[in-house]
Amino acid sequence: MRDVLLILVPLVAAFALLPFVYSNHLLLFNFIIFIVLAQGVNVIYGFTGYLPFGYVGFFGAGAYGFSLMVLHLQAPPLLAIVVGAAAALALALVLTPLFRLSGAYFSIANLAASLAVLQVVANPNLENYTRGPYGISLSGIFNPPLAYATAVAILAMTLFAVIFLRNSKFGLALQAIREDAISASMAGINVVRERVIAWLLSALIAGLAGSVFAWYASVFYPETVFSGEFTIFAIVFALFGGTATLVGPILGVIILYGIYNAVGISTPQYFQLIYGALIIGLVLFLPNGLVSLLRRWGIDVP
Amino acid sequence: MLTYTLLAGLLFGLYFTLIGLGLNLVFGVMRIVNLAHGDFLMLGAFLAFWLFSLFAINPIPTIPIAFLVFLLLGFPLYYLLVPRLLRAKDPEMLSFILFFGLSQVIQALATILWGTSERSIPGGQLGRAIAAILSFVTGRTIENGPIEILGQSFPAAWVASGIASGIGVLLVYWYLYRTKLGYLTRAVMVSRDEAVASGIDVDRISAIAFGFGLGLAAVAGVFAPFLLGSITPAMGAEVTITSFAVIVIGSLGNPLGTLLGGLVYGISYMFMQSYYSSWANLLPYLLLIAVLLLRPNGLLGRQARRA
Amino acid sequence: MPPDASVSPLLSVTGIEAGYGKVQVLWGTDLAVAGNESVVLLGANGAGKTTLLKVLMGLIAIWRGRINFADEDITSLRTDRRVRRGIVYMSETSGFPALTVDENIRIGAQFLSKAEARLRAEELYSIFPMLADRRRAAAGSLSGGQRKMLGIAKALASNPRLVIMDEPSAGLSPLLVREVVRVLASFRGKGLAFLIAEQNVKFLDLADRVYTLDGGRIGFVGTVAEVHANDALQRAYFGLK
Amino acid sequence: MFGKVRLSLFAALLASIFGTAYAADAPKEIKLGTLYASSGRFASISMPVHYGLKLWIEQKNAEGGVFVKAFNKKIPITLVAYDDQSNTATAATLFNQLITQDKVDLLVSDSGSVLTSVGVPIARDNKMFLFDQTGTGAAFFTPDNPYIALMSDPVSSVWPKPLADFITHDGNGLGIKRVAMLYSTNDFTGTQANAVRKFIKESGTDVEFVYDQGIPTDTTNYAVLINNIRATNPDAVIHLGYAPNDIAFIHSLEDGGVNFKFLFCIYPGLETELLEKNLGVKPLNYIFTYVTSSEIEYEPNFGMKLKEYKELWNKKYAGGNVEFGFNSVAGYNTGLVIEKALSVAESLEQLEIRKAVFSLSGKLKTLDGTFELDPNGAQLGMSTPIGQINVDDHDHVKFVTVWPHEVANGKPVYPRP
Amino acid sequence: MSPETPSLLQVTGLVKRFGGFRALDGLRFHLNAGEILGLVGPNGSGKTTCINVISGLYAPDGGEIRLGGQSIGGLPSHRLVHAGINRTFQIPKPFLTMTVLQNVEVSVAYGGHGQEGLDPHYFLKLLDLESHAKQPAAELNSAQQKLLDLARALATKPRVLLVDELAAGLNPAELEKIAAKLKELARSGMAILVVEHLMGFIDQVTDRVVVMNAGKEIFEGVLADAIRNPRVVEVFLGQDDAA
Repeated sequence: MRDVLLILVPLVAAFALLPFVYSNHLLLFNFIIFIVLAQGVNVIYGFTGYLPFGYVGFFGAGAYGFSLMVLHLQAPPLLAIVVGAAAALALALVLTPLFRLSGAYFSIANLAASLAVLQVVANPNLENYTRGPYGISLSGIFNPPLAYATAVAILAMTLFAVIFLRNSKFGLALQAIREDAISASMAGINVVRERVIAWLLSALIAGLAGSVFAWYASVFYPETVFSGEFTIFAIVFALFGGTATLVGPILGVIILYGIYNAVGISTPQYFQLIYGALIIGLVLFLPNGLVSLLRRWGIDVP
Repeated sequence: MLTYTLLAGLLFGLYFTLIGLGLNLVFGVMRIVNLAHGDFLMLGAFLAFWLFSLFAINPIPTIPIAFLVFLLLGFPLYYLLVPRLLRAKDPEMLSFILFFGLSQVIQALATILWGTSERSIPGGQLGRAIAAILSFVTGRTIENGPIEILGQSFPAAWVASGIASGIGVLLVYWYLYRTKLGYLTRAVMVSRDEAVASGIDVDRISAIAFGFGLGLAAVAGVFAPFLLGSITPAMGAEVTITSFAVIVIGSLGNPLGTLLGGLVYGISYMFMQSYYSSWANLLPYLLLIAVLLLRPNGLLGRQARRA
Repeated sequence: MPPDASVSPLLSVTGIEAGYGKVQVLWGTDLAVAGNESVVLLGANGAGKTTLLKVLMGLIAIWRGRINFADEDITSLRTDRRVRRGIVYMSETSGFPALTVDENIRIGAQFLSKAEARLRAEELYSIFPMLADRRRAAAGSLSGGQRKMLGIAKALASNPRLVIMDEPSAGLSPLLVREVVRVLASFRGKGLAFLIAEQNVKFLDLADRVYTLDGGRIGFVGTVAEVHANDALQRAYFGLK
Repeated sequence: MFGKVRLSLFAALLASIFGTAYAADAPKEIKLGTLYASSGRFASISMPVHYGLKLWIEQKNAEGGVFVKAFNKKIPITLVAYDDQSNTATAATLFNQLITQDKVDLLVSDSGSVLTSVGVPIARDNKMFLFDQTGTGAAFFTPDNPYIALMSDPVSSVWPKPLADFITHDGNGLGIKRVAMLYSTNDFTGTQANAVRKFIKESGTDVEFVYDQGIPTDTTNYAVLINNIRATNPDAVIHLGYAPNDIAFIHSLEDGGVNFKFLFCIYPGLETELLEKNLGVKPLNYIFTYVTSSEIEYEPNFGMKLKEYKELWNKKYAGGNVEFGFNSVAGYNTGLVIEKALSVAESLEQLEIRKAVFSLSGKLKTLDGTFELDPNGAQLGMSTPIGQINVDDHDHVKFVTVWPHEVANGKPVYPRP
Repeated sequence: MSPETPSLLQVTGLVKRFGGFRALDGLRFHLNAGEILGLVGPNGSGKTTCINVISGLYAPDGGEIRLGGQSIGGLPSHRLVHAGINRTFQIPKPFLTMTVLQNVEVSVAYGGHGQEGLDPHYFLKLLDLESHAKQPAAELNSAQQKLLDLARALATKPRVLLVDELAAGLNPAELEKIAAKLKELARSGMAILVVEHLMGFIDQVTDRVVVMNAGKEIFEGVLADAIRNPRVVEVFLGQDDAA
């Protein structure tokens, strides 16, 4: 409850109000998308230890689920978002056997899966269904203010989910599984089921983000919404802030994505260099994230 | 058409074996994922390109140069990055991110230095050297041009990379199984803790393996202008992902597995390209997932990789 | 105390504190092993034996205290340097299962020259004929007892001055334990010192002196005869008696 | 005629009345915002376009700025350019940054369809007119979006018309019946392939496709494909791909010793220097390609001639890493269109700028050809004749234009020797 | 000693293979409610494997495990926990970064099969861990971690408790205490299986022992008889020549 009042409400309120004072709404929108994605990575990596290197697959599935509903069935956007999220869920269900793999193998297989979905979606033989490589162009539903508002709502839902995870019996179980799966099962936890639920939740979050992204962007190519950079960014942001916490991924996005945009706008010529070096430094000197540093200084963060 | 597809797959697969070898070695010894592998290949390719365009050095002599330069580069890079990474809580996972950062830095520097355009080396260059070598070996005059295998003609560069890859596999095999450093390396692969306890200087062994991995990537890079058409600073990421598929299909830590993985990948890719060309790029990913789920240890694997 | 106090011991350890994370396991442990001496360290699971041995090998960071070996301070020396100076370690797993017997022994002899190493290996094969028969076999294919023998051979391959062993009896049947003790006994007093952490009483047969470790502190130091004379120890470690 | 004079008189009158007000209102600078990709997969097409645009800006500023009719004076141009790293999400925020934070007067897209695509809805949403440099995606140009026009190359769906026409007319006469087409499956070349197929089928001739395959754009390996194409015994081979695809394809033909009787590729014409550098000159001989502005000397009615521009480019970017080619002309051409539009636009209102740009349609001729827009802003002009590369004895590449006949300056060599 | 009424836990012909190695090779024993049974044998005789199979970590390759007459072999661990089986580990496996209290809370929440009113603090007090409740489990020493393991197991209200080498590392005073607690638990009706090296402890707590060698039982009865049994002495104690 404290987290809801101190973190969720102010953050959501800030993003709801910022558009009135700052006019680069898309930048704000992207901040929201990345906070949502970083929290989605947090749910699966932070709480179960599985690093989803193909996380963007769910984002893309959401974007395409949304778009195809709009294109083929002229569905209203809010309904299409539900379908987009369902598409991501369906993909996550199909991929549950990957949980039989450990460590790097899971990550690589997940990456391969997301690329496979991209190859399918972008295939010209499916042009009649997905528009293949020619990309999606949604007209008639373009409504940035409403899409932005929806994104804020998704942000609120995501944060609420993470707060729930951290403070519920279920979250405790996930944490236990991550620490020691065998002990967790001896505590009576159905390890496989709980992991899959976390996985589905994490996919759902990405699917929602992808849907609303498709709505806001309205013109995009398959490689736009399946770009591996979404995955990398979300992971790096979550890690930088500190996983398995509520505040970590938020701090990560605000600081790192903030720097990203500042560097990109001020010194674009060294953009990639600075960013790459920053990531290296982060892993070497702050592997447990900013939150661990704050805790070392005696600041308790949720 | 069938024979040609099969042979082309074989040669192409051998090339991907060469690409995968170094990545496999690094993962096997350090249990870290070098996401910048493809970027080192890119650097090797640019080395060959510059040696050729500035000093007219043929790509064939560039091979040992590239190997040595990157072997040596491997040491400082190892000591700078890896020991610290290995002390972290989950090095395998963190390595993904660390080496992604390295990949970004390499790509950025390469772009700043060399621009973004495609670069290549005219195909005849490699053919000329090979023709000269073959003429010398056989004592007959061999014309520069495509090389005939079983009545099918292939670019000389393909055959050359196939040979280089074969040598690479043998070299890694010889290193691992016939030299003292090799069995110390394998000891580290089996158990890093036990290796430390046995008095093995694990960092030195790992640094050598790391350098070896980069060296092999660079050698594969020398052939890249011929086998991948052209090179750019941004080419690395895709190469890395495909070579992952190759080594996982084979099995991690085993050079023969990489050979098998490369061949399976190369041949099936070529068949896809022949018969379902627009789906060809889906193949490595499906193959990888299928192998992981059906035979989680790779086609030649023994070690457990299940959760 | 070493038997002859006038000679400085081969290994002397003073005031060691160490542990994992925030958990302290060793609380100021002192210990000494003279050249040519066999010392058995008795202690229950969790008493800190493995921690102590790992600290001696440099496998775990030391928090406080000092380790001297052959009149040299080796407290902050890397493990491979310690091995070069003549301290070897036989872990509970003893060797690399995926490597052959021969390769395992050569890893033991890695600091010898090629010729010396070969000579030493042949010497060891004559002592362990069952290993000689299987030198090309993977260590993982050996039986538990053979594995243990391989571990010993690997440890001895570098002509060490001090062999540190962590529970050589682990996983062995009593008959095999007896065999291991017999083999180790044959090396006793031949210019080689042993420090063996054990729970198995059989190993007392090897000991010149006995230390007991309890809760990270040295409890008792004395000869085997003194152990047998001590009722409390008898109760704690040999239950049945 | 008379009307025009009267109008200008009226304008002069207005100017004399509001002259002072005009001068006070004239901005010190015109802000031009654009994006480029210094790294990533689109860098190699983005950088030459961007350099071309920059060259135009520097040139104009050296002259004291561009003439802006709305203020009746020369005003310098400030460039606000961000690096999107070939990342579409980044490009999207940067487009927004340009519009909402930097409040640029003119919005110019990054090159290529993918990076342009994210800018299309943003520009439209913010009612900013988007100067689309080379994003040829047909989906961008819709009746409900007045805020876009394509500058420097034809929209993908009409681009290959001359190619199809040549094959069905002259080519057919030379004996071309069996056509093999291999294309990369992305918006740019996929759409062209669809168009070629459509035009040829609609031609009613006996030209048939014996091979028609799409392959992933990141394909680098063509040996097996070439072998398969050869097995169909085609009279003509059309390869539609990006520059790396062309390089790999021609590389593969050369290395494998394969010669097709007729080969069409896009980039030997678009990026001739780049392909020469990569492949050498000889492999390009007798290849059919688009002959673009970087090779044809159009008679411009505005701006420099090609030769002058090339000299300027080579002086400016001497020893650099960006080759002169179609893309470098495209970026410069964007500048010329902007310059001309500013010289006729009544104000800097975005819809006024649009009106000015559209008013140039069919009239403006630059070193890139004739500027001609359809009502949705898709480029129909800037068309590219079909030509054949001819390497002379000094290894110089020359283009023999073969179609359409009105610009043709030679006869095709068929079959390829 | 085969009882008239069926035992709470009945193991018959249990087999577990690892590759070619038969870690359990037809093991048979039974455990009654309210009884403490000692499972002893040399290292590698299969004691821990036996616990791992009964607690569902490994699926058996043959034989049968019955709990209260129901066959439970091969069920996943969490279902066995709900059926009333729990265990401790030889090397304790607490959730290291979670607090001691949270460690027990997880068990109460998921293993308490819906019983209301279980208080995690009760179990901490029971095992003298209450003062560490707010500390992360990583800060406990290994003896305390073992007690935490036991606390977690008890928090799921098991009918059968499998205790793997609990005593090792405890000092004599702690040993006395824990022995008393185990006996008290048994008196309340719990069936307890104790694997232990310390014979003194076995002697102190068990009613009966099963001696294992090479994956099967070779003796069943009271400890005093066991040490007089020549086969047991031969394979296990091997002390015929000891002092």
